[in-house]
Amino acid sequence: MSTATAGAHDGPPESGVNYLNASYGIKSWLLTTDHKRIGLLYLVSVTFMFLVGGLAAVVMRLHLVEPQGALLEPETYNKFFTMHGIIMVFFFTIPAVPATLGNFLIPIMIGARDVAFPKLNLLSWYVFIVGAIITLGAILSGGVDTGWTFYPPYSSLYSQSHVAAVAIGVFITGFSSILTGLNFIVTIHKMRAPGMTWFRMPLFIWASYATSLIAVLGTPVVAITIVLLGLERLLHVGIFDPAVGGDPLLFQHMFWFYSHPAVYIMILPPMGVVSELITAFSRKRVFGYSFVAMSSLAIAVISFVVWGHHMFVTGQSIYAGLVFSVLSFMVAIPSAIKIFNWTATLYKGSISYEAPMLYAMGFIGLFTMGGLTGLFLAALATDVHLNGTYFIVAHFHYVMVGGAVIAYLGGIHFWWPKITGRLYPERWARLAALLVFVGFNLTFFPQFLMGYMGMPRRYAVYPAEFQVLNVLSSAGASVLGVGYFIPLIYLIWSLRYGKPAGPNPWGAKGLEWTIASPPPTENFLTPPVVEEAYNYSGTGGSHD
Amino acid sequence: MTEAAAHGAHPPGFAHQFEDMQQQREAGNLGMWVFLVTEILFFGGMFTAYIVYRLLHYESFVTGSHLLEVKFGATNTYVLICSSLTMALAIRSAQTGKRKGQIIFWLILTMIFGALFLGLKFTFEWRHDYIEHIVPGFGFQYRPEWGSLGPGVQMFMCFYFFMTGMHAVHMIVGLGILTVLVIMTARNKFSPGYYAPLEISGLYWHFVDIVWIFLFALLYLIGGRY
Amino acid sequence: MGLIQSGFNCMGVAWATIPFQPPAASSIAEGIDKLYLFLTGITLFFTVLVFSIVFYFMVKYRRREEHERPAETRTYLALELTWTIVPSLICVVIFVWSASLYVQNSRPPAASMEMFVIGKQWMWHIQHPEGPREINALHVPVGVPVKLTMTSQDVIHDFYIPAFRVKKDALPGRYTSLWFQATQTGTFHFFCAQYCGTSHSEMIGWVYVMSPSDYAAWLAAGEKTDSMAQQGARLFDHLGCGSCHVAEGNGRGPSLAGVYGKPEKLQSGETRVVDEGLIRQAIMVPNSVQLPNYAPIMPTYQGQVNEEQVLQLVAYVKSLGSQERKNGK
Amino acid sequence: MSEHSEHTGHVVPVRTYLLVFFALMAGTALTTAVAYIDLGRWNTVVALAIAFTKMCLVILFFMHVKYATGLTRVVILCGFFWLAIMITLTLSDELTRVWEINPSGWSALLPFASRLL
Ligand code: HEA
Ligand code: HEA
Ligand code: HEC
Ligand code: CUA
Ligand SMILES: [Cu+2]
Repeated sequence: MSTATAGAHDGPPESGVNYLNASYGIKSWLLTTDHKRIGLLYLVSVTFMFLVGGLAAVVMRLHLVEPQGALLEPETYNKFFTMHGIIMVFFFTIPAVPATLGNFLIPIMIGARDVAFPKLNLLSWYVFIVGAIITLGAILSGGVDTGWTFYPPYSSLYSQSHVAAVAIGVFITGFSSILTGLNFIVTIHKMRAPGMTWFRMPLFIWASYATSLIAVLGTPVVAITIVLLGLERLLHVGIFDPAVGGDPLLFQHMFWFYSHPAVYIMILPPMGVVSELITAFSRKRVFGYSFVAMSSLAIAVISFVVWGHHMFVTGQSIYAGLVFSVLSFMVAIPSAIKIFNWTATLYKGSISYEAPMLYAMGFIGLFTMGGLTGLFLAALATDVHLNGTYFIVAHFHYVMVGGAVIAYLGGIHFWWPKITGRLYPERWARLAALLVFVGFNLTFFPQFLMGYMGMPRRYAVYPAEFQVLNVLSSAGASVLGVGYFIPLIYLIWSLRYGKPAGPNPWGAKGLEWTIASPPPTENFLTPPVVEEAYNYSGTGGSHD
Repeated sequence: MTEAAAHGAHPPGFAHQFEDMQQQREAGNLGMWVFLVTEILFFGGMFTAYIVYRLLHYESFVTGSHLLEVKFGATNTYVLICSSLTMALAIRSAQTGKRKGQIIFWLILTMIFGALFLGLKFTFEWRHDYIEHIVPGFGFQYRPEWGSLGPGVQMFMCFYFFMTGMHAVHMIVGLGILTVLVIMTARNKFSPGYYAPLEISGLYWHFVDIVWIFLFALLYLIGGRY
Repeated sequence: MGLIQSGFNCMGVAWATIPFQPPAASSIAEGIDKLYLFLTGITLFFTVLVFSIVFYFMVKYRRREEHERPAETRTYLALELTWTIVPSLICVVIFVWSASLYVQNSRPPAASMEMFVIGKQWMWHIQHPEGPREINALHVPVGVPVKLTMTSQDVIHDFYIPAFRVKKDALPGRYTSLWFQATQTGTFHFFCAQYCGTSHSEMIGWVYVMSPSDYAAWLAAGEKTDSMAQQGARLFDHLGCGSCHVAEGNGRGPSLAGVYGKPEKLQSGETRVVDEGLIRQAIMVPNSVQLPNYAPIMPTYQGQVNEEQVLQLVAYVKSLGSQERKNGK
Repeated sequence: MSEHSEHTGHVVPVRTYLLVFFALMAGTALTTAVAYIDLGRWNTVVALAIAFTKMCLVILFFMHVKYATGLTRVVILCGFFWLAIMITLTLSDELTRVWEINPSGWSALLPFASRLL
């Protein structure tokens, strides 16, 4: 196991003072402008949100064991999946990688002391927290039952639940996302260390850059859309109400103009993580570096012209349907490029199987499946049958859980030694990775079958013919839950009892591995100068 | 820490994460432009919805548009253009190292124009609309001559109030920023070497002006007035 | 041991009861299933390919000693181009295939039988032109193309018959349509597939596909009602439409005889064919389809008639059209 | 444009500011006046063209983009480009829905196109 080599070979000697122990007390955390501490603030917040969202999922899966519903009233079930969707999308997956790992790593990876606007960075976190508190408050005081997509006129005129409050929560959180994106764009443009040219940047930076573009260009639109919805709900002005000439589909256009690109906000940073994991554990520069880098940008751009594929059967014109379908296929190509390049990177590598690498392997396989089932939906004829069924639920959990969440877990494990200065217990980690993989497939694969059989999503009760598959899925969810729970325990355990990590436990390349773990407050004691990216085989500072 | 110290004494307004003043200035500038792009898309969402409905309910929108008084819209356009000029001159004074009194003079003038805009809007225009019963949600009344165009007219008025309202909110934020700038100027924060806050706020102010230029054309002048 | 045995038994039972494919009971289903199979093949192929290459490399190139340094990665443009172009071509195939199927599936044959569907929270209301109404049930004859014209009384719903592979949203304020031709008799589920509130999951029902003779018998057996057009005619009188729309065409409004299916130039300059949607619009928002030679005097009937009644009026206006055409010949 | 201007910021002569200012005032007067002349569908075109010109003046001179780096220009163009995406693709649906009921072909789009103006 290469983790054993925990020496301080490269990198400066440990001075003993780092960003964690430079100052103490709640205030030093709540008022910090250090990007690393802000990253940790986010880590705690999104983990909490994940647990809340996951708890909702567990209740839902339990409920669905019986066709007539085992636990909840339909109304309550509707609130559960809505809250699950809203929390998982807006409060977990969208901020998860960019705001935690991104915040922590971007300045270090490009050799900067901090992001361009540290105070703005802290503000983003507070904005996020305010949005989260409003949303959770609304959920606790009765919840919302519109689905995470808020389609009017149900949401604007008919729903009896706290739509407006949740909409405000999501609206506010949107600004957190915008500010973070803005900060990253400026940081990456203006704060790179000498020698860090665009094509020497780590692929994680490219991915974060592309993500930030989407956040900045898309989020304002969903913000204004939500305001229009709120206005409609409070004043009944009729913007989306067909009774007075409004068009409910216009809401869907404006919602998906953001929310489709948002799914790439969720997947691009994890893709960046996977690029880093694969290079580090196969000790090779990513195959086709520039293709992988450019495909991130391509995804970011093309993702904005495909949104209508969510509306194939909603009464959108068939001509628009054709346009959006063909564009949706285009967005699959850059993803294919990434998958193949990652696979090719392994060729003639020196591969080791630590837990982060297991997650990366899982990502490649599961994302491939999730992405390819996206093609079933981008294809007009089959989408007519599959739209609104569990096939879609399965598709997006394959990309969001099998893709984003798994890569996020991999990233957390990979950089955990850097973040905390401690190693996690490798055996437990491998076991958990395996459990997550098995549990995940058991949970969501049956949903593909269910969907093709015709089981509609968002159903609190369902015809008995779907029961077998539902029970399988629920069984899988319990395995998955255990798989998530184990890391939670041992990562917390390692904070105290983990072995000291040293600056570079993996023998990886990249600026973050040249400094102490945990890093000092200003990141670099001497300003770095970059000569080459991913220099695994060449000369210069091999780790032994 | 050590870096900035190595460069010698901190210039005023210098933040530790940057290498030098120029990097900081460029970063601030780029940040503002990126922010303005988000603003373009924020207002853009409303413009998109407006365009769609304008196409679907053309007659109603023309009818609605004719309820607005061009004289108010035009006057306010003039006022805003004046404020843009004074804002540009305020920045120029800082750039060329004029006395702080001069900078403050232009800033205050800008604020006066901004306040004039809002004053005209609230006390004349919106009051007029209220009396005419064309404020949706506040005593809106269909008029018989609209016939079944009524709902469309109401929709137009919604967009009118929503878009100009959003614009007014941006103006109010702008006035707040200008107040801060006046205080900063009074405290001698700016010099020809450092006037980034002025410059960046100027970008914001001009952007709000541009939004109004389009609102004027799209809301007041559609369908002609002949 | 016994435990394991029963475990296996359970799995066997589960396997036997896991459904993999819904019944394919319409002329559309077969095409969709073929495309679905093709896509499944592609997915399997690439998933297996990627997984097995990854496993193979992981084993073959596993790290054998700590200080191993693999050779520098090179870029092979040809390889990059291959895996850009091959998926693109596959995508083109899928797109062309699926799009042509879709366009074909979205145009009802001219000789379709018509039925009307109104979604409301939380039931499906179905009306046959001959008069019978049904709730959460739809009787259709086998082998005949059926066109459903759909709308919603409140929020967005979605009419979904898995066995037929058809689905379409029912939107408030608009007519959408969907068609199918059942190929086997039997009963099949239909669902609401667009989330619409508390009892969304109970907004389901059955399609009864019957032989044409059975269908005729079913129609005859139902309680005797007037046809939709007759009901519409009564409404037409009741609402006083006839005071303007007189058959001879010298009233304050245009004669509605023969108007259905005719292209009409509107005052706004556009030309539209008078179809269900336009008739609905004329009744609900008359000025939006203002005709050039008439005064804008037609009042709106919004709020006075419900969706069902609008459909009846539409049916009546359409029936005028067909009479006219018959007379003309 | 020059590297130098990026260091300290370009100082625009007062004369230029005044010229731009008067052009903007004139533009406003013009666009208001034109609204009272019947140009048919061209009224909207003219109003938007004038608004667009005014916007360009403000961006180029008041906002100093004439003297800014390529990056700034790209950022601005991105904003407008994305706005254009949103408008065009939304309209690609909204304007072609009638075709569905009435598959008479591309000509169905024409009246809408003329109304756009
Ligand atoms: C992380 C999130 C994520 C990601 C990455 C994706 C990726 C994709 N998605 Fe998915 N999608 C969602 C999240 C995501 N989606 C969500 C949340 C919904 C539902 C929202 C709701 O309604 O609640 C949804 C719904 C959804 C729909 C709407 C279905 C409907 O409502 O009717 C469609 C339709 O086109 C679609 C398509 C695609 C496509 C084509 C991709 C592509 O980007 C995939 C590209 C990847 C690959 C293709 C795999 C790798 C390639 C190879 C291994 C090579 C071989 C490739 C070829 C032969 C092309 N998705
Ligand atoms: C990235 C986002 C994400 C993630 C990670 C998940 C994770 C999971 N999802 Fe989610 N899901 C969505 C996004 C996501 N989902 C979205 C967007 C929808 C659509 C909503 C809508 O229709 O509007 C959806 C809908 C959805 C449905 C469909 C509901 C319906 O249509 O009726 C189902 C059903 O099985 C489901 C299941 C699950 C399960 C079992 C998990 C599991 O992976 C979760 C496992 C997690 C745990 C098991 C938590 C472990 C922790 C604990 C158990 C401790 C908890 C205790 C404390 C709080 C201390 N999800
Ligand atoms: C006060 C007179 C009046 C009454 C009452 C009236 N209409 Fe009309 N209708 C008109 C006029 C005038 C037009 C043509 C101008 C227009 O479209 O507004 C018209 C147009 C129509 C059209 C469109 C015809 C076309 O060729 O495009 C339909 C359909 C129609 N009416 C149906 C009805 C129905 C159904 C009712 C009763 C529920 C009704 N009308 C009641 C005056 C009337
Ligand atoms: Cu009706 Cu769901
Ligand atoms: Cu999508």
